[in-house]
Amino acid sequence: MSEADKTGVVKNIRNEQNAVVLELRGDIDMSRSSELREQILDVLQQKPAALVINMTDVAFMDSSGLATLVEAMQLSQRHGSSLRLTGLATRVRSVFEISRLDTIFEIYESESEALS
Amino acid sequence: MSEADKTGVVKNIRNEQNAVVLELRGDIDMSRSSELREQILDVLQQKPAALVINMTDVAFMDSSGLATLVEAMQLSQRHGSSLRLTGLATRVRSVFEISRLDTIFEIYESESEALS
Amino acid sequence: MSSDSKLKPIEVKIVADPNYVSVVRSAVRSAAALVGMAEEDIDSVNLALSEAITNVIRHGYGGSCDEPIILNINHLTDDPDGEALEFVLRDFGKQVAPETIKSRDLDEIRPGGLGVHIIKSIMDEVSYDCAEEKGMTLRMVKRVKRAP
Amino acid sequence: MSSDSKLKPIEVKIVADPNYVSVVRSAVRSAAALVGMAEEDIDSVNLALSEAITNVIRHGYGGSCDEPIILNINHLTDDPDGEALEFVLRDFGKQVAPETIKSRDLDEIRPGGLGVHIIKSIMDEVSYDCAEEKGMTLRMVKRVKRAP
Ligand SMILES: Nc1ncnc2c1ncn2[C@@H]1O[C@H](COP(=O)(O)OP(=O)(O)O)[C@@H](O)[C@H]1O
Ligand SMILES: Nc1ncnc2c1ncn2[C@@H]1O[C@H](COP(=O)(O)OP(=O)(O)O)[C@@H](O)[C@H]1O
Repeated sequence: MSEADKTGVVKNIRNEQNAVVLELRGDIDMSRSSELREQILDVLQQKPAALVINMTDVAFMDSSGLATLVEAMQLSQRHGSSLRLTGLATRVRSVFEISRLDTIFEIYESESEALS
Repeated sequence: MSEADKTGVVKNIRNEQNAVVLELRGDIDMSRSSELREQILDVLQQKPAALVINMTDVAFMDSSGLATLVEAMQLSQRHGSSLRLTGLATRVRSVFEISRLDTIFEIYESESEALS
Repeated sequence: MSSDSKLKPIEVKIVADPNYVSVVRSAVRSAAALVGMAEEDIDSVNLALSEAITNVIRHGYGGSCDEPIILNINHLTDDPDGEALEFVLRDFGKQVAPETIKSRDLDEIRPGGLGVHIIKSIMDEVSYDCAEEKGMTLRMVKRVKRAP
Repeated sequence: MSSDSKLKPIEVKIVADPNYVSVVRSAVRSAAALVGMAEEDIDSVNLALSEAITNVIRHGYGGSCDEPIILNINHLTDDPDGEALEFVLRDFGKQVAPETIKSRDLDEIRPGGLGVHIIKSIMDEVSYDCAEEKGMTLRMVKRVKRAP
């Protein structure tokens, strides 16, 4: 599946000062979590100071998306990168809460807060 | 079903100078066309100079909605009222076009045009 | 889903209740999006299917009831005319001779009588069948044009 | 639909393909909206159902395949605890003893192993059953709280 594909999970990748911003989109479930995993691992290879994952355009995420993010967090810790999440809709945030992972991740209200 | 019901087909009824504006919402199919019919007949009983039907919040309409509008147009002609439509999304307008009724109805780009 | 992979069959079974036409539309929208059908065509397909289901409720079953209506969605990828979605709508109601189901003269302006015309205008293939013991089968095919 | 009328049964049949979970979510969203379930609860129910279907694909069938998964949606209106939606998910894959399906300790931070916990957190009743000749049946009930 090419990145130009409308259904691609990555909407945009941007390099900011000391950080890479990964903008996601669509529903993140079992059909797309492996694509997400590859994309995140790709970015983490570059060992950015911070990886900011912006989920403003993610309407739905289930535990396969969450598993990918937990793995990403553990890997980023090993790489010395800081993983930050932002733009979580209520229904996406609730997946973290139900799984009691909302305090484990660094979750920011806005991308600018996540970048500062 | 009460008018306060979230799924009611009428969003709002407004009296403007010489016209009644009926704002519709939701999908208009077989499950809601009889409710629409009642509401329109109700308004037409008042014999307004013009009845403007604003469909901005109608995402879908099928031929049962269209049948109701054809009936409304014929009744409004008998009452000496002018029936005007506005706010048609592309997919709603296409029902009129496929049925070759787009030239039979008075369709306006905006509510202010429909009212003037 | 990669746009060249095949959509596997889906079946949605409802009863003859007008409220359910919206449930079918939602499922069809998601399924057609998976094969990358252009948004405009998804809208049209949903209109045609709504007309077809409405006709089953109204003419096949004579109104709202607890009898089943089954929609099967198949992804055709071997057709020489190109990829398509096939919709097979099955009911167990009244049978009528397929050749009697036709659209009326559109020049006459009157409410109703537009469903079959709409279905035939939108779908690339339409065939009614009453070969089974009970009810009708309506087969509709829409070729997939991808969003640009 | 008037909010005191009963939703008739709906059945959605797919094959074990992760792409289809979104089709089921769309159908469930429309169906739950018909009974007036609060938006927030529709989101939760869709999350629980996605977890349940994902588990069938992964554990029941051992991956994506052409085997069927059937979801039945029933509207319960006679329950003394109030109106509810019942979701019955049926597969024909591997059978496991229902008591072995449980959530893990959440204190351990690791990827995976959250599906059953999520299903049980969201649904008011959850029961696995392997009484049929093949596969599992997962019955889930969510009480309907209306949007204020
Ligand atoms: N599923 C069906 N079962 C039986 N008869 C049908 C069915 N669909 C359509 N018909 C017949 O075809 C005619 C034309 O249908 P249609 O164009 O939708 O107009 P309308 O439903 O308003 O009469 C109907 O009046 C009916 O006699
Ligand atoms: N439909 C099913 N069929 C068979 N086993 C299942 C099913 N659902 C869950 N299980 C079992 O329950 C365990 C816990 O499931 P879950 O909490 O979703 O975590 P995960 O799927 O990540 O292992 C699974 O590892 C599996 O052994």
